[in-house]
Amino acid sequence: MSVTEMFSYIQGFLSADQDIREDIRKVVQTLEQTAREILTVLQSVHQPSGFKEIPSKCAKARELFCTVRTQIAELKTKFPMEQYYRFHEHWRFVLQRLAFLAAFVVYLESESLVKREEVAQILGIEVVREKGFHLDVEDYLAGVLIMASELSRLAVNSVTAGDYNRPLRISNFINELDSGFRLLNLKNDPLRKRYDGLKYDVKKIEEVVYDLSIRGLAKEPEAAGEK
Amino acid sequence: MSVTEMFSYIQGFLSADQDIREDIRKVVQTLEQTAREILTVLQSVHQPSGFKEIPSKCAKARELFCTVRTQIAELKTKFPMEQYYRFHEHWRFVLQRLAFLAAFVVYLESESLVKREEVAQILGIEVVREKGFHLDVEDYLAGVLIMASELSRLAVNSVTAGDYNRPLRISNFINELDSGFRLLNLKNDPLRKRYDGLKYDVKKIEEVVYDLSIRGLAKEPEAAGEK
Amino acid sequence: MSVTEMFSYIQGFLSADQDIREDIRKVVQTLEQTAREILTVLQSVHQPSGFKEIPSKCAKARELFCTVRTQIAELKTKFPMEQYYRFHEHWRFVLQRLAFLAAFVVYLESESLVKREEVAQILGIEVVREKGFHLDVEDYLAGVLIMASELSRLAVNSVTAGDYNRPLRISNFINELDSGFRLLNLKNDPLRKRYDGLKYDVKKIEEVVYDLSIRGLAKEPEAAGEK
Amino acid sequence: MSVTEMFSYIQGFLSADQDIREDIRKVVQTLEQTAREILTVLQSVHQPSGFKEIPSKCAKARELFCTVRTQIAELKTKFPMEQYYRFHEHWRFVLQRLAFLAAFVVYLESESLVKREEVAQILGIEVVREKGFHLDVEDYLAGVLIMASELSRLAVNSVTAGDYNRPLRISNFINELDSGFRLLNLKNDPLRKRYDGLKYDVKKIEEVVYDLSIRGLAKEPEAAGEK
Amino acid sequence: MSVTEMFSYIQGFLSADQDIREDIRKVVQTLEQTAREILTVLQSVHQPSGFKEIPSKCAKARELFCTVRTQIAELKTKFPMEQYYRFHEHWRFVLQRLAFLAAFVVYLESESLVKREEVAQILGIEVVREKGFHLDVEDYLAGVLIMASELSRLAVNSVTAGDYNRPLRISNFINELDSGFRLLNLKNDPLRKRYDGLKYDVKKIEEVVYDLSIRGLAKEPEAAGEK
Amino acid sequence: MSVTEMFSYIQGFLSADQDIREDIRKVVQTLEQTAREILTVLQSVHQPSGFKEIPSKCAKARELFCTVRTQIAELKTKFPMEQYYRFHEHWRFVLQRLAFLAAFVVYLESESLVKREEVAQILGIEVVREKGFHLDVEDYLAGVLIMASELSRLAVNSVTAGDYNRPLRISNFINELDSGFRLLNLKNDPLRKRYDGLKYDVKKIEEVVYDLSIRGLAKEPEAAGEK
Amino acid sequence: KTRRKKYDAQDNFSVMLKRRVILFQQELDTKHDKYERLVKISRDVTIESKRTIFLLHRVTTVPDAEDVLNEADIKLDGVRQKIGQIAEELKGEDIYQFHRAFTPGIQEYVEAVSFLHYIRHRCLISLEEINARLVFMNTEKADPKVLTFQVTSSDYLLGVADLTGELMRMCISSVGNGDIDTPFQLSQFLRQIHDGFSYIGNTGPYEVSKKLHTLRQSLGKVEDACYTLRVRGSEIPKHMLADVFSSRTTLIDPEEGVV
Amino acid sequence: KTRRKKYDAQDNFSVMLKRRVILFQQELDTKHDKYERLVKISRDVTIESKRTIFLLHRVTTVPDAEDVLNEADIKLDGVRQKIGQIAEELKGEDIYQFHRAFTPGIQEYVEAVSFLHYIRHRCLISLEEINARLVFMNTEKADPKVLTFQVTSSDYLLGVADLTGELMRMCISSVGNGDIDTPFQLSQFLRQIHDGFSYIGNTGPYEVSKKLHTLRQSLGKVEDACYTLRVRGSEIPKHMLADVFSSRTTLIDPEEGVV
Ligand SMILES: [Mn+2]
Ligand SMILES: [Mn+2]
Repeated sequence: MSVTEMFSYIQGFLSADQDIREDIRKVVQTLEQTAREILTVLQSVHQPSGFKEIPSKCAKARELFCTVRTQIAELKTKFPMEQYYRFHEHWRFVLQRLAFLAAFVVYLESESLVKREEVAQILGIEVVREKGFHLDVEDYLAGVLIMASELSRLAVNSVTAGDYNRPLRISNFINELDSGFRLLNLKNDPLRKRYDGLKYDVKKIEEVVYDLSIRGLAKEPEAAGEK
Repeated sequence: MSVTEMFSYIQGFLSADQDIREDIRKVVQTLEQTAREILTVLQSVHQPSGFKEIPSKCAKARELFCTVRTQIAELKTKFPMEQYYRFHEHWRFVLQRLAFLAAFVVYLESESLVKREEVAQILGIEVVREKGFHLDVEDYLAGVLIMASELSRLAVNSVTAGDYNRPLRISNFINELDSGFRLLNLKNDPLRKRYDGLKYDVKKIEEVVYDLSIRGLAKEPEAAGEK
Repeated sequence: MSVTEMFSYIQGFLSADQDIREDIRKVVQTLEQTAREILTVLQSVHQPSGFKEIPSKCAKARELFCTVRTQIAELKTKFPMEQYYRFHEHWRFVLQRLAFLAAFVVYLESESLVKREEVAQILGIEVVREKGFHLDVEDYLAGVLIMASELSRLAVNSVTAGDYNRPLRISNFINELDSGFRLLNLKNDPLRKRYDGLKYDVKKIEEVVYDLSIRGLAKEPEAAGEK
Repeated sequence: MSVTEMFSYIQGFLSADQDIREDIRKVVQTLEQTAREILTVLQSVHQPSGFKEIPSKCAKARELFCTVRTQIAELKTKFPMEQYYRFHEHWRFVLQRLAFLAAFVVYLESESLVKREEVAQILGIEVVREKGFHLDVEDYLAGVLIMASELSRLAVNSVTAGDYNRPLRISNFINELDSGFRLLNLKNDPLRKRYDGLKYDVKKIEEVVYDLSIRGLAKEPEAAGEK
Repeated sequence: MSVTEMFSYIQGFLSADQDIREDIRKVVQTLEQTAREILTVLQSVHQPSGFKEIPSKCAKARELFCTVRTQIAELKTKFPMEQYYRFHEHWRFVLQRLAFLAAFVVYLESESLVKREEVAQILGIEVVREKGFHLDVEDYLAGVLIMASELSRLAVNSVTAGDYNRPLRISNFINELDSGFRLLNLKNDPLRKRYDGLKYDVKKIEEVVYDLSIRGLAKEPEAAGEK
Repeated sequence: MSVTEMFSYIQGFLSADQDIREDIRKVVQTLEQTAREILTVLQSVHQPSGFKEIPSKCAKARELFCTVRTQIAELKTKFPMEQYYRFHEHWRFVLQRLAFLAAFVVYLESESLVKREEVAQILGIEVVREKGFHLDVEDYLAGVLIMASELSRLAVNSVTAGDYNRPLRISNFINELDSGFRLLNLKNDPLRKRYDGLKYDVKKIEEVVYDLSIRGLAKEPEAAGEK
Repeated sequence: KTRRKKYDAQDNFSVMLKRRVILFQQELDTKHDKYERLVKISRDVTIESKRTIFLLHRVTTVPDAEDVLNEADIKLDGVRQKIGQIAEELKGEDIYQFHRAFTPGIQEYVEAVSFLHYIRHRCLISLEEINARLVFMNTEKADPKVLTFQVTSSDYLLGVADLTGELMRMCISSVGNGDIDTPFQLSQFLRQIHDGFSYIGNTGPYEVSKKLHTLRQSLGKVEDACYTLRVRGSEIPKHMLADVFSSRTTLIDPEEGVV
Repeated sequence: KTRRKKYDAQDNFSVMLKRRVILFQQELDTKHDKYERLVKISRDVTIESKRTIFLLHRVTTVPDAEDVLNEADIKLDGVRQKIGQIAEELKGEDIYQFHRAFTPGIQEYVEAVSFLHYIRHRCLISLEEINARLVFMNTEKADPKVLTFQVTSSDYLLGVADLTGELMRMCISSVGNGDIDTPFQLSQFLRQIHDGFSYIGNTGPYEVSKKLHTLRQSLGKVEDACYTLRVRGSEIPKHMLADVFSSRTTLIDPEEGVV
């Protein structure tokens, strides 16, 4: 094989790789678009009027997750599954956003912490790497941490909207989350940095609960305690 | 599963990952040590006295590549093979150095361009990703480009050592390499940056040949042309 | 001594240094793990139910400090003591966290400011540098400042838990601390930055006390004044 | 001991520390001044006229090193010797510069690689940490690497000044140095980065030798080879 | 004049400049120390017991301002007066602090806004640049803004101390100040940022007044104006 | 129009913009490919054998410029022509390369400097901005400067190939070019940096001419002018 | 003779080249000079727009807001005249060629004009509305012609992103002035803008993403302010609240109104 | 009645405060406006100085260097007039208060004037010599007064640091023009400046340290050029070399001299 032949052959490899990346980028762009739409839907819960509409907003988001699943299904066809980590960077960001959105929907619906399995199911992907396109632990955790900061905002806006119970429930939830994270031994990586932000969310929510308590507006502390 | 249980479970995942990375790092360190030893052996070809000893130096290097193969075999045992790209960053640097060393040995032995298959064989790894621990095209090309810059140095030192033919042969070789690379459509990545360096090597070698020509020291231009 | 011999000899030095650092890193990781555990124990004081359990939680933390002492004892064996500052960066972070935890335990137990000697004793280390592995003044002060911010959180959560006296006591304590720090002439270093945070803690606690006062919930101001 | 007393006491510590640092800074400034003066003296060897004056310039530099020794002696009095690493950052930079200057003087005088012991002696300090103010291996190596780059400049300017033999001697010297460094296992630290620069110096000098060789100006290649 | 002489000459300038800066730094340090002492004196007004002692505390502070005047007199001797802005950065920070402290003393004494002329007089400096060491408008305004934030804290602590009138008086004062500042067009500079902070102080005080109003505690509004 | 509508409307703009850019990028990629092919064709003139084939190579390149014209025609359809500078960055690089290639072909054919009008014609574009897709002065000049550096390489390789007249002709040409450029006042922009490179090309060619002169190889100077 | 001729040819080349180079130089100089003039006008636009914004912040305290708004209008007329000068410079040019020269000024103008618009109409000014006011009559008497200036969507977005900072300041001031409606209005408006920007996400210009963080912080401050208003207001029935405030106002200034 | 009085007092405070604030505003505006004017003049100084530097680079190729130098002198006279405007603005001011506004222009002027000086006198212009030419006559006819402008030693150093880049360019051009003396002169001069800067080291202004790297690179390029000249010249005896060059010159342009 001459040098020219060899390089032509190699160019084949490189082109194939570039084509895959181009394809992935395009699908990821549509995913980002859908993610932004879901976000817009869910962000309306911060509006005073938005609190009553939580169920309908969640339903709307759930519908959009159908689109997400179709788009991820499309994404899966773009590269051999064993090369997940080769192209991970392309979708890592949007996957964390989607994990956040799934976690947020589940929280709004049931006030519980979404499991990694549930996120995977909502996004139509796997938990176990061997089975196919999956959700990395790190990406799941990043999504959960983004939600925590959204919840601290929600606690504030709940009060503004006149809902004085929600902050207490959020407070319990976030405390549990915090102890959960304290079990983890995180390296000095982006996740660790995000986790450092959690303590500000915890503090913020505690202050909301405080404001309600001192004014006697925290009606059902027992209920909150039971949870 | 309670939140605590969930997080304990997740910690298991994280620890496993950290342990793998620690193991990989250690083996990679031994690989770097061996790569440095091979380099030391091959560096001697730049010495005036080194030209006669090329065959013996190459043989010495070939021996050290046995150690490399053993160490890479060790490396392979440290992680599941489908996760090659997950940990790629850990060994990418040393793998490119080793590809360079393999290419350099082959060039010194036969004045021909090493094939990716040959590099893979010298390092005891695969060419095709599906078959196991393999040599990425990009890493192979990076190795070849490092060699190009070593050859421009060799051209200079050949003249110093009184060998006036070698630069002409190197010049032909590097020109062929340059046209080969011009067939490639490289993105704006590290490889592209390295490739941009190639033109300086080409120019340097052309100037050496010029210096020989103008002084009538380039004896066998026909021979050079034939190749 | 030839150049080669000289460099081989130097490599010995470098390897030794790298080994020491690796050993230190490992022990420091176990220390971080224990510190996180102590934190988890003490965090429960922020829970409404946690106030009654303060003594038992402190006892629990005290037990864990035994582990800390063992681990630090291990750490001490890893390097010659006169080179404390050579490797200081490795444990500085965790040492400040531990100083904070010790200070917090002592505060919870006795509502008094831990002395540097006490922290040293709790951690099983020295105060005076000459005597061995010791606690730098700066690290002690950093620990105290971390505690101050924990106390502002505690003031808030005390109110939520219905304990209206504690914030007043915290307020007195923190004011004393603040005047203490004002005696110090801090340079533009990390400690100074941390100290700048203290004024926010002071202000936050003052606002809690204000909230209690205006509602007539601050029952025993005299008691607070007496302290 | 009241909080106020405690903090007054601590302020004592901090002041003492600040005073020490202030004192160190002042002496270090004088050291930097002397180092710059030595540099100015030695840099004149690059001038065409400078080559004949090398001995006198070296003598001049040697004199200035007396001042250095006095200043370092002064520096030693400013802090307890066991705290060398506590204040290392203050003099690390100038110490590396001085190691470079010492290495350069010794090279100019005898064309040999200065030993760490010699540098220490020229600077009036110790090699072994335990004995007192000493020269860290890393700082010694940094100094040697700075000299390497000065030598590549010297090779160029020797030719300009009409001295065609010096570059060959420099080339041999720098090659030996390069193999020496290849024995070292450097971490990804500042020293490693500096070492990466060495290969450019090697290449530069090889090109100078090449230019001389091809023009038959490299008179005594045998002699050069013998060394 | 040779190049060398020229650089020696310039070096002379630079050394002189450094010496001046060194001298300035030292005096500024003593100023900072005194400023901290004045602050400690005045801080006590935030204590419940502190309100009665305002006059004596102000007297104490006034005394310390004598020291300030001496220190500033010392400072003036350190550099040519026309070059005020050359070294401005060195004392700008402390000068703003001192302007704040002067403004605070004057407010505590008479509940009126200190004039720039008064601050200048208290500090023993000029108002007009041409006359000598002076107080820049920006520095005066910065001092006033720092005081505003101290007053919002004072409003809060007044309530805690049971003084329900003071917050109303502070409110009127700070509202006037705010409408004064509103007339200024500030660039995007530090002063503007500080001025943004004023809005928060106004808001905070408004909230205190509101809290008092709804509880019918804001009894004697006329009194507020009379004072 | 509501805020949401407004943002949807703007989003429309942004999407349209992104689509245009995506389209442009694709056409530009094909242009880059063609440019690389033309370069490969013209590179052969540096080969010893290549000198006789210049006319045929130029013809070959001229053919490939047809493809360029078609591709640029395609490019023109991708965006509104008045917004040339909005998207300029996308094709600036390749346009300069193409201007270089056009200039190089013209030089090889007639040893004359291509006019901006000629480049425009070869590329099938305009000179005047108002008339449509045009060639900026800066891009034309950049192309000419790239050629200058190619000519210095050609001068070197001419000697290797035994053509001792060409360097003299190149020297005259490049000297003219240099004095032309000297009349320009360039800002501190990329063009100025490139123009700095011209000085090195002039220097390099001067050195070749010198080498020929001292060996009496620069035989037929008049011929140089005639061509 | 042949030699002589050769050098004539050579000279021709040289002379022609020089003639061409002088033309290039003119082209380059014209461009640079225009760029420089645009930079200077843009700095003026920035300064005057900033001053207008400062003026507008007074609206929350003065008795007659309309006065301030009219004054701001007049100031912005001046700014528009400056933008007219930019348009004049850009006549017949590809505006993107000089965009970097004037974009800071235009962004600041968008910020000022949208701030004024919000205060007056409580809604977001549209890009069209902004551009509709940037129509100028050419001053040349010989040939009166209409000139327009088009703000780009990216400058519009960047200006609006900065507007949010001013809205936040206005919100905090309002609370300080005892105005309890404006903060809630502002928080809804800011939330809409925030949601708008998050809808656009990273498809917008790069500089927007950098400003998003500040935007989020501003929104947080406004939401916190509303929260505080609500939580404090919760201690007293709504109708009493109004009483408290009206009495507060009376109390501060019964005759002349809030100064 | 009492209330009325109270609010009068309050108003007095308010009115007085406003009067004072308006004074502050004037002070601040005066300062900002001056700053802005200085920035604009400084930009002009920069542009014209850069153009002078470009003009000076022609000196290596034109037949009569003196023409170029005189033209440069005239250009720099224009620049000095601009600096005169700066001096006018700074009359009675503390120049350090506005230093940041005009330092870029002044540095560029130092670069230009020291470049001209080097070409003419082959030595480094001193700070005194520079300042000696920055003496202006006040234009007010009523009160003619002498105005001076003092370049600071740090602006001088920064200008000289940039000068080294131009010297390097000049050196490379000289080699290209077959001039074998200038490069050696330049390399010695550059080495002196380099040694001067390394003597000053980190005691100089912070920006100098940032420029030291470029300076070192320039010196390297000049030293390399001299090296090449020497090593190539080594192949032929010195006296033959002169012959070669004179014949080369003849060969290129026998009648008109180098264009
Ligand atoms: Mn703004
Ligand atoms: Mn310059």
